[in-house]
Amino acid sequence: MAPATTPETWLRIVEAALLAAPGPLPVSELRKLFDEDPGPDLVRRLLDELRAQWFEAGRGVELVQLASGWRFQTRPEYQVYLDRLKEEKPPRYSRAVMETLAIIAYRQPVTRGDIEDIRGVTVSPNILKTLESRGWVDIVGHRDTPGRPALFATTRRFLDEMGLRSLTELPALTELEKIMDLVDVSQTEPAAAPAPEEEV
Amino acid sequence: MAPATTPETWLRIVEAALLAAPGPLPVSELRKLFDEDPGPDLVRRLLDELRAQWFEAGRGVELVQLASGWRFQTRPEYQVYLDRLKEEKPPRYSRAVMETLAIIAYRQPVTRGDIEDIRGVTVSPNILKTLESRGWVDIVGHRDTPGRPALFATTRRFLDEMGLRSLTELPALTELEKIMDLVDVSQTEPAAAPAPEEEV
Amino acid sequence: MNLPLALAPVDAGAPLDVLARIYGEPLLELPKDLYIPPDALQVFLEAFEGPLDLLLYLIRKANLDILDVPMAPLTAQYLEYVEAMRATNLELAAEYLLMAAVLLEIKSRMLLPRPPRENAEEEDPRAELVRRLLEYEQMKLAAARLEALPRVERDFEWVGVFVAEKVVERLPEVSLHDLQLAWLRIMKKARLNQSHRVGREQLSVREHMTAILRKLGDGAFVVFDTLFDVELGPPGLVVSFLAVLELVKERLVDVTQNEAFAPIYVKLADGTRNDA
Repeated sequence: MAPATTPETWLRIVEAALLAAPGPLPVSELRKLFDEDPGPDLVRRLLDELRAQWFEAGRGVELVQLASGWRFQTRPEYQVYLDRLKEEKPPRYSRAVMETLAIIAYRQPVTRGDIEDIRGVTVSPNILKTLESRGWVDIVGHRDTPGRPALFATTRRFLDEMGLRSLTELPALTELEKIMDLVDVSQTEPAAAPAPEEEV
Repeated sequence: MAPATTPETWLRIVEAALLAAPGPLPVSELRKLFDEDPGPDLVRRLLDELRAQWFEAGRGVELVQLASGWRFQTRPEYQVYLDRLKEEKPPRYSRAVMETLAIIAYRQPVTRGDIEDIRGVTVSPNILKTLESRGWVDIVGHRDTPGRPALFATTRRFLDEMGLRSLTELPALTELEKIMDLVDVSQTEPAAAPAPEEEV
Repeated sequence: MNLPLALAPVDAGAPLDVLARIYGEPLLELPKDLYIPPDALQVFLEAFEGPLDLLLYLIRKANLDILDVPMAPLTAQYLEYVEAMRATNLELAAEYLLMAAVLLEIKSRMLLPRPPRENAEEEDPRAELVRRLLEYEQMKLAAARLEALPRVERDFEWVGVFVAEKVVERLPEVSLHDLQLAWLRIMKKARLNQSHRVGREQLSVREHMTAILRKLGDGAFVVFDTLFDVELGPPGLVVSFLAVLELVKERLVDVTQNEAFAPIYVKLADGTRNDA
């Protein structure tokens, strides 16, 4: 028999669903848990309450909001212990890979040529393959120029795996020297602020 | 910075490891979590304590011991909620089962012969078995006619699961019956392909 | 793409203080005389992501103003590094040579007397290079910050507890509406057939018939009065009574009374018993 539905039970239902979910759960999904749709606001209040409960208990696991929904994850301070159970270390990425990722993240959508212009070196196809197979970037279209080069952008999974809710939460770019006097403004314009991610 | 290692922290480390583990963790694995091997007995005491904590909190997830180790898993009572997040549609009873149920509900107590008279087709024993094993109908007696056919009626459980206090709360049909004279029923119901008689 | 040596973390505030580690020893700065041991030269080359990276290093190292870079010393220094690398037959990416050409071209343009022109917005020959250096540096720092972001599997793990599924069987869901539709369908069919008269009877009577049959389930005689629950009130009692009459009519129960005013007993009709 299903547990009676009191607010405390609702919390436990949402908690169980989030603990067992194979991926982040958006509010729209969590609303389906209940006999009657409680609406988005009540679910958000439950999530806030749940996050507070876990935080106050000082657990090694926390409830976080990511780009594609809510998820429980272990706190970084505990990784030193959890690493001891691991067979293999997670991959480390070279500076070339990380610089390419940064350019795609901050300047998206970009072509391979754009990336090469910024880095000043050719970009090996392996670098893009590494990022694509990790599921962090994908091709979102083609630029309408000769050769129709592929346009790369970061994925929702990239945000999820970096613990971010949207591109606006990327670390701020460093304010470098004002170069407006020297060069044409249009060339130095930072990439347009990413559109706000649809709320989850 | 790693959390200081107090007994409370040990609990939290074991908890985080178990929550994040892809499968059951044996005690021998859990011992690896610590700077110094605490030995199997201490780890078992931590596991017992952790299980008790989760049990007392009345969560939808419990710590269980299996042959291959310890793991957190959802409690069976929560399955009904978690199922709602699944993509697949819940199974449905065939038209034959639904009509049989309706006849038993509205005309009880009835024999299989009564049901066949009303539906105009033979009623497979599987259909009645389906409803009996669901606990929605049972045999309340036998009619004193040749062959002593069983009399079927709906159960209290049927009322409970349909959210009714008594049969009188079944949807009244008089108004609808009037409308039915004007409108063809087959147009007002979702176009369900006629199910084969035996399907349940 | 992995470097054979661990590079020092690239930090926004301290660009490349430690260039590389050679046999565990940090290479903090390049030898002033530009003599670089062959091993270190390879490391030196791999420490940089390209000519822009090397140029940035030279500028930041010498604490030069990037917006007003003295092209002559910068170009000279850059060429010396490139030559040193070429001298040891290291495979040098073409971009390094291309950059050398760009630097020389800018330097020569800087030396030319500027033609007096009314257009005050004459572009500085260094502008494009400076723009590229600044943009690259910004992305290089952004990459370091991305690298520092907590990342799943490296800095934290996602929780996913086992779903205990096997216990619960998924049963079809039935709503009252489904039931109503099924009944309407039957009625419709019955009317079309015209061979059956399926009317609606008082459900409460039918409900009480079922209830009474359940009470008589074991086949024993039951005192008539006990079939009635006074708490139902007059309408309920009437319905219960109608239910008994209906059961008698359908010969589902037997009602007996030995003599007038004696207790009335009810029991299932002989053929009615469940266990018969």
